[in-house]
Amino acid sequence: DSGAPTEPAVSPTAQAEQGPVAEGGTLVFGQTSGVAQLDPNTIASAAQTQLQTLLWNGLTTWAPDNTAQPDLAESWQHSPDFTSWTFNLRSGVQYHNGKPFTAAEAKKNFERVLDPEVPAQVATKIDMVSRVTAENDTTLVLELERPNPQLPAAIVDVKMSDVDDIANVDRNGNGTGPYELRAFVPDQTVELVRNEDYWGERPHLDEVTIVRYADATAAQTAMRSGEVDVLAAVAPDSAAGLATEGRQLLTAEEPASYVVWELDTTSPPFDNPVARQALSYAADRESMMDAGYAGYGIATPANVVVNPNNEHYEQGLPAHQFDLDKAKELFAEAGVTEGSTLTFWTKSGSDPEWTTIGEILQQDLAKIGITLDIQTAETSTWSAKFYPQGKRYPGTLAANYLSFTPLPGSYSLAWFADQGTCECNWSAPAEYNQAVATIESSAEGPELDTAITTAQRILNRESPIIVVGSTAFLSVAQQNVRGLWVQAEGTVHLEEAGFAA
Amino acid sequence: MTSSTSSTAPASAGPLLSRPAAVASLAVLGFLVLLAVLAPIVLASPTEIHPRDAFAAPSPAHPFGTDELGRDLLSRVAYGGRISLGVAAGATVIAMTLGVAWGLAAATPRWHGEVLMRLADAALAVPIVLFALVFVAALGSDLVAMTVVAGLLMAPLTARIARSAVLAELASEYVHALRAVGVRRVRVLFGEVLPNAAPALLAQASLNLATALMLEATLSFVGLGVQPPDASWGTLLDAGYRRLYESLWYPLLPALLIIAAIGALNVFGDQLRRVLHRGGA
Amino acid sequence: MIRYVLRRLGVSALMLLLVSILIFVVLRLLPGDPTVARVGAAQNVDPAALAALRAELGLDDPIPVQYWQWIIGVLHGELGRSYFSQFEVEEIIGQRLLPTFELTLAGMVLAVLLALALSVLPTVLRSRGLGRLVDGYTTLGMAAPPFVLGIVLVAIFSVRIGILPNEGYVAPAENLLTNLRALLLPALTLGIALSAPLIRYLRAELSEVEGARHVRTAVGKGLRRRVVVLRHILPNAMLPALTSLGITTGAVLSGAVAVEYVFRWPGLGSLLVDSVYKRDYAVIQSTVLLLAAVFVLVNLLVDLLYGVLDPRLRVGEARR
Amino acid sequence: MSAPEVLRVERLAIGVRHRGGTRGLVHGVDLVLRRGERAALVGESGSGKTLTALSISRLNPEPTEVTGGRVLLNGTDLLAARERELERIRGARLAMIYQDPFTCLNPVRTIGSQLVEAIRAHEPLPTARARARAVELLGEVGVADPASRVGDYPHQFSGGMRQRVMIAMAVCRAPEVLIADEPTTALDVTTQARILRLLDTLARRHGMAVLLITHDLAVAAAFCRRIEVMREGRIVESGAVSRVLSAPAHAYTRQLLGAAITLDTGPAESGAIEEGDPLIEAIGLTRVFGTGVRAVDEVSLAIRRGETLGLVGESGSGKSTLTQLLLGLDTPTAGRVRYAGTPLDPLTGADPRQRRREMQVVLQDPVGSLNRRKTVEQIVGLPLRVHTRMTKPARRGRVAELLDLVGLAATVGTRYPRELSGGQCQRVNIARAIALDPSFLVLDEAVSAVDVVTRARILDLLRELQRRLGLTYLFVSHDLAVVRYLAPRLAVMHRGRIVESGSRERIFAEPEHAHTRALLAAVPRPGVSR
Ligand SMILES: Nc1ncnc2c1ncn2[C@@H]1O[C@H](COP(=O)(O)OP(=O)(O)OP(=O)(O)O)[C@@H](O)[C@H]1O
Ligand SMILES: Nc1ncnc2c1ncn2[C@@H]1O[C@H](COP(=O)(O)OP(=O)(O)OP(=O)(O)O)[C@@H](O)[C@H]1O
Ligand SMILES: [Mg+2]
Ligand SMILES: [Mg+2]
Ligand code: NI
Repeated sequence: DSGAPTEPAVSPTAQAEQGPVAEGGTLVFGQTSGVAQLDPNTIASAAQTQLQTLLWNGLTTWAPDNTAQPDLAESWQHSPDFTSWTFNLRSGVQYHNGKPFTAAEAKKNFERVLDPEVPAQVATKIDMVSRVTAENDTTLVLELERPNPQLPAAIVDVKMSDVDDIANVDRNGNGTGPYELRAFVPDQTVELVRNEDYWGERPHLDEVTIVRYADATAAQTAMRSGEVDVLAAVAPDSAAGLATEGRQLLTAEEPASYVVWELDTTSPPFDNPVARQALSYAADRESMMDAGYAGYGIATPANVVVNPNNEHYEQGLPAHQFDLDKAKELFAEAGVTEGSTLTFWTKSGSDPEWTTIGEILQQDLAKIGITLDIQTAETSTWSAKFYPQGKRYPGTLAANYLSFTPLPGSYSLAWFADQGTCECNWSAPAEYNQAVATIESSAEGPELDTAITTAQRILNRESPIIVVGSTAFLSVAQQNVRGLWVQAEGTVHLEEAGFAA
Repeated sequence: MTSSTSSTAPASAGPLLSRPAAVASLAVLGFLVLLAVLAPIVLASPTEIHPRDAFAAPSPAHPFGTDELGRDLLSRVAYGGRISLGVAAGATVIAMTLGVAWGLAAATPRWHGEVLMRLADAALAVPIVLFALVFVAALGSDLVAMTVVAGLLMAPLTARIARSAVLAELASEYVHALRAVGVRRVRVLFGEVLPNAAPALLAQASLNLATALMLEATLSFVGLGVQPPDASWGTLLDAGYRRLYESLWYPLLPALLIIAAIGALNVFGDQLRRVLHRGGA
Repeated sequence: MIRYVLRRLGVSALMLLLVSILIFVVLRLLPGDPTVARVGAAQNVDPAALAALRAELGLDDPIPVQYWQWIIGVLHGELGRSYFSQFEVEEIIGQRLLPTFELTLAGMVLAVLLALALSVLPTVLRSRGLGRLVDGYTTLGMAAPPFVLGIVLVAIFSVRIGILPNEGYVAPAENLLTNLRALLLPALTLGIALSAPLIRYLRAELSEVEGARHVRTAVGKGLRRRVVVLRHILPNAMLPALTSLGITTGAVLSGAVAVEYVFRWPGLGSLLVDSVYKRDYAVIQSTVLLLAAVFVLVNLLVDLLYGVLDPRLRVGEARR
Repeated sequence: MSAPEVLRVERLAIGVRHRGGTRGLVHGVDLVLRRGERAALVGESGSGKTLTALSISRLNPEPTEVTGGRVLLNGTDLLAARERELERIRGARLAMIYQDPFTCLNPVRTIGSQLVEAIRAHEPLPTARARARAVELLGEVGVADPASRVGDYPHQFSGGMRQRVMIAMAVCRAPEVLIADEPTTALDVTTQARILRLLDTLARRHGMAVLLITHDLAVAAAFCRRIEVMREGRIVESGAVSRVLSAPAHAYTRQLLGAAITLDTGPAESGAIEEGDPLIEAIGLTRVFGTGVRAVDEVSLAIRRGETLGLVGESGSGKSTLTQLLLGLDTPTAGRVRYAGTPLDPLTGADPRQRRREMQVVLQDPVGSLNRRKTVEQIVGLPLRVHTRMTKPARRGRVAELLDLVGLAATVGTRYPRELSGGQCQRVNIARAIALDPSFLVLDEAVSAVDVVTRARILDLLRELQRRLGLTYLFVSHDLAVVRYLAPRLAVMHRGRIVESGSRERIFAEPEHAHTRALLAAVPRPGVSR
């Protein structure tokens, strides 16, 4: 079963077609998981990220090239050592409820995110912020305990909302964004209408409706019957079929998402790096990308969470090329002998690709006498097994999907470090922690490059998790949709969307 | 009197086999069972993967095409029948045993009958999907769990049907007469009423078999399926349904077999009931 | 009669109490953690924040305390707050109640109409051919899982012909016509799925009653076949079918889940499933209690109706 | 004799589908009815009378079928007619009174609505008028307080009352031909007389032809001009009543006449009555139904061991209800029952099972009392299976013996109740009741549907049993001659009360109560000397 990897039938692009855009219209955006609540700083599911740039603004925002661009902050300066940042905010901006947005408001939002009691995901990205000061209405100063040259990117996801009224955020979606909330039915629909008082360029659409389909087939049906204009996260093997009749297939320019198997590096057998390596060699990544992702993915035999197309990708990493004999040998060395059983822990009901690649591994392991017991569980049970950090799950491969920002963003590498939250419970060697600290605190330069290389080498050698491939969410838009673009971790940016004139 | 011999005993196979519908349904069921039994002898391996041949269209080598890993769909479905039919049969046995005992116990006019019935009602009042999900999460997924869960889920309804069938019989005049004759209550229940309620119960059993197949599909949908690489009709239907637009063949075969099996079961149950009914007016 | 009704009401209340305990306990025995689901399996939340969330949601209290607080709230009409959105549970349920009510009612009515028409017609016409056709319909209807049925209908009416929307609930107050158009396919799916077992039941009963002697009397009076069937066979056959309809409400509510899913119908069924996946106990327990209450009520009504419709069972008169 | 023919049955043959073929039940019956004519059809129980009657309007039950012959109603062949045409004929021109009054009414609809329906079936009368007519009809057939009972359901009516409802239903349109299948079996003599009068008036006024199926030769003689005697599916003798009854040609007819019991028949000698405590005793029994009907009102009575008590009274007077109370099958509103000195209460009784074994009953509804899904053999064998340790072959033998005792062929054992005639069902009930040699036996209209020959045989059997085993009987019947023949002591019920009781000699010679006198006066006597 070897040969050239299949080429995907339809190649995706990161941007929707260009062209004149009409004013008005309602865009229906479909996805298969629901928006459970609206608080932009304590996100409950990936589905919610669609709203981040519609209802809200941060001080900065992503540009398609993965750089942080001005948003509510018009400009910023930093001290030479990157420990003090001054953001100059726009004036005259208001929340949807009419309350003016000022630096004092921004301070409240930052402080809320940094509050250890608030489960804000973005907190870890800005945990070096030690003091937030509003110098005047338009000047916000962030002081850091560690230097962070990437701070503007790190704060993209700190969205500005009326903290004083945060208890009602699900009712009013109060932000400063181009659209405001009209109706919200948890897990079903979020209806947005144009914010006529938007401080920026006037949005094209009258309304954006985000709807949720219970299963991918129903969603596809809706796409085919034209009920929905944009469908997010379509299954890879259905992408090509859906992207016909002029429909556009979209994905990130440089995907930074990965299909991985998380391992508990504190319990046997995977407390032994040799066992982890053995597993890495046993993974037929090419076949898995073909069968599970219809060719819309890149195998990552270097076993690092870096897209091989990224400029910081270390080309010289030894590849864990599929080699069952070697895997068998390494397994034996680590005490995983013929007749052993491992567990493949995956989700039921969604992400069927994980099971597909699990079955490939199952077949291959069977050839070297190891039984792979595939167990599926619905999402909550699935996550409870290995999440949050610190759980023990011996002998288990927890299939998962990780999204990061691309290098040189430090997040993907920092996640494995001691202060990171990788559920692999890996205690990184000092050298690795050192490298991460350097990456976090250095601007562009050879120092940064070396640290990035070092971290990748250690990951490749230690294999705290198995990285099967780099893939990205695929989205499909109807032919007449314009102005969309897809961010590296998959979010579809709708803020400038409209219909072809 | 010249009146001579008369009707045959109700349960013999003769009258059943003289009904074309019964024969046809038996033939379908027989074929499905045979397919499941003979699968290992005549068909390709259901687990051998050829990722490059994924979603192949029907061909002589794969009469119904292949799945996402290039496995032969026909043999996967044939093997799936072993699991699905086994689960359905097991679940029905559980549901009937439990349900009929429950229903009979609940048919007593005393307080514990009432309590038992309310218990069944309480169980029925909670939507089946919820219980299914809860069981899924609590028990994890495997064949035995699925059989037991499906059986348990069907038991309360069976109990209610059994009870109402029994109560309807208990209300008839002949029970009155039997009580006058001095037949013990238990005897009336088991010897007279239950056999009389048999058509209703048989119909329920065939319904249960059908429901079990359906439940199997539904449970697979929420994740309590058999574990890969094995597959039941339900998991195959689920997998195929998710890839409906990639390969129409994929869901078609399991769907057809499920429908054929449930249909044949219903028809057979119906015919059986009618034959038994010959004994009554 | 009044006493009987009161007793039945008491029993029903007790039953609901039973359901509430059952569901409460079962839920807490589930693996999985609402707080984990709340923050998503995001890769970076501090376990401390999770602990804080647990405390805030009251999940640290002992189970009996949690139960007590909930049930006291229920009695006051306060069902608590979702662990996810900031909506009160009654508000969430309120959002979903009307769609489910509309769908199940339409489905039930359709099912009953279909069942009556399809079971009575072959009997009135004494047409074996038609009977076979109807049997074929029930066989298919019972054999096809609702989600398959739904998808087939959608494929035909929405994708192929494109005359009916396959989704998109609009509140009837907002636009009744759009609402009804959107209702058509899901209601039909539910109706077909439900009608099949009803027809099966009814047809069996009809053929049983057909042979009864009182039917012979009716025929002997010279009544038209239609009249004989409608007045002397159907009413007697419908009595047992009524119970099955009552029990079916449970199935309706369950069946609605699948249909709501396929047609993106914002009802209680999908709310329930989503909440289970999220372990949003606050929403699950109250929703289940509500559904159970509906079920109990419907069956109570059926029982009472049974007593009214079947004179032999009218309370206090039966010779036992 | 020049009245035109209305109904002509020619060589009517009926069979039952059986194992691919048909087995004959009725073999070529010929009948002719002229306008206004009244003919009686008598004969052996199970000889095919009911089947013949039903087949005339093509209502014969599955799986029986007409295998030959013609049925001409005013020249139209009903057997070849379209269903639509039959609908117009049935009820309007050809009506029928069915033998089994218990199951022939729709249990879930009121008496009134069923009557109204029959009235309106062929004429669009306004409902209100039809309803008024229904009440009137009920009154005509002798239902007391018809206006308030018209809304009752069948189960709230006594056996005789249901029979009368059916009669009302049949005659409401004054059909050209009325087929009455044992229309008075469940009726006391006064009501019977009233019904016969009603039929007589209708026949005269509208020229209605009546085919009366009966076991009661006296009734046949009083009401009919012609008689047909049927046996084993064939008419064995026919002719003018006077001729046939006085000079019977066929041996079977002679047998019939010989077996008839009249008020002149000498009573059977009875067994010894034990002294001491009564076997069964009722004290102040009262039963008030939910409708307010006081069916049994302060009844006290005692029956001694070995005694036969005859219970008579007009239809609806509470006889069946009283028997139910005595047997503990219904709970009294007030009063007590004691059996062999112990209170009859399921909770306190010493050994309810043993007592059940001792107390047996033949219920008035002969068909409904049999489990429709069991064969006769299973039905009769059940008490043996429950109460004895007989082996299967032994039980088989005993069942065959019992069937033979009540005059049923052993082959009946494999049949289901619906394959039996009314009288055959009744006999199955009797066989079951005596299977265990009980000590107390309640017989509620137990021999009303069998021919006189069989009846004589059963009565002999009962007497024999009593003699041998000291059995105690409560014998409920409307047939005074039979009661007189069998029961040395009688109780007369009227409106829920026992208005009179005493020895048969006294009651028949000098009845005290006006109601008793009315009863006695109404007994029909065969108006022919033999
Ligand atoms: N549905 C049936 N199937 C088979 N045999 C039947 C059926 N109905 C009646 N028979 C048989 O046909 C014969 C004639 O029955 P029918 O009811 O006409 O008798 P009958 O003369 O009315 O007797 P009785 O006086 O006891 O009512 C009987 O031997 C009976 O057992
Ligand atoms: N279940 C019931 N509900 C209401 N009224 C009833 C019920 N059963 C009997 N009755 C009434 O009680 C009275 C006595 O009925 P019962 O059956 O005892 O009469 P019976 O003497 O046996 O008459 P028959 O000789 O006609 O059988 C009747 O008026 C009847 O309508
Ligand atoms: Mg008869
Ligand atoms: Mg009576
Ligand atoms: Ni004979």
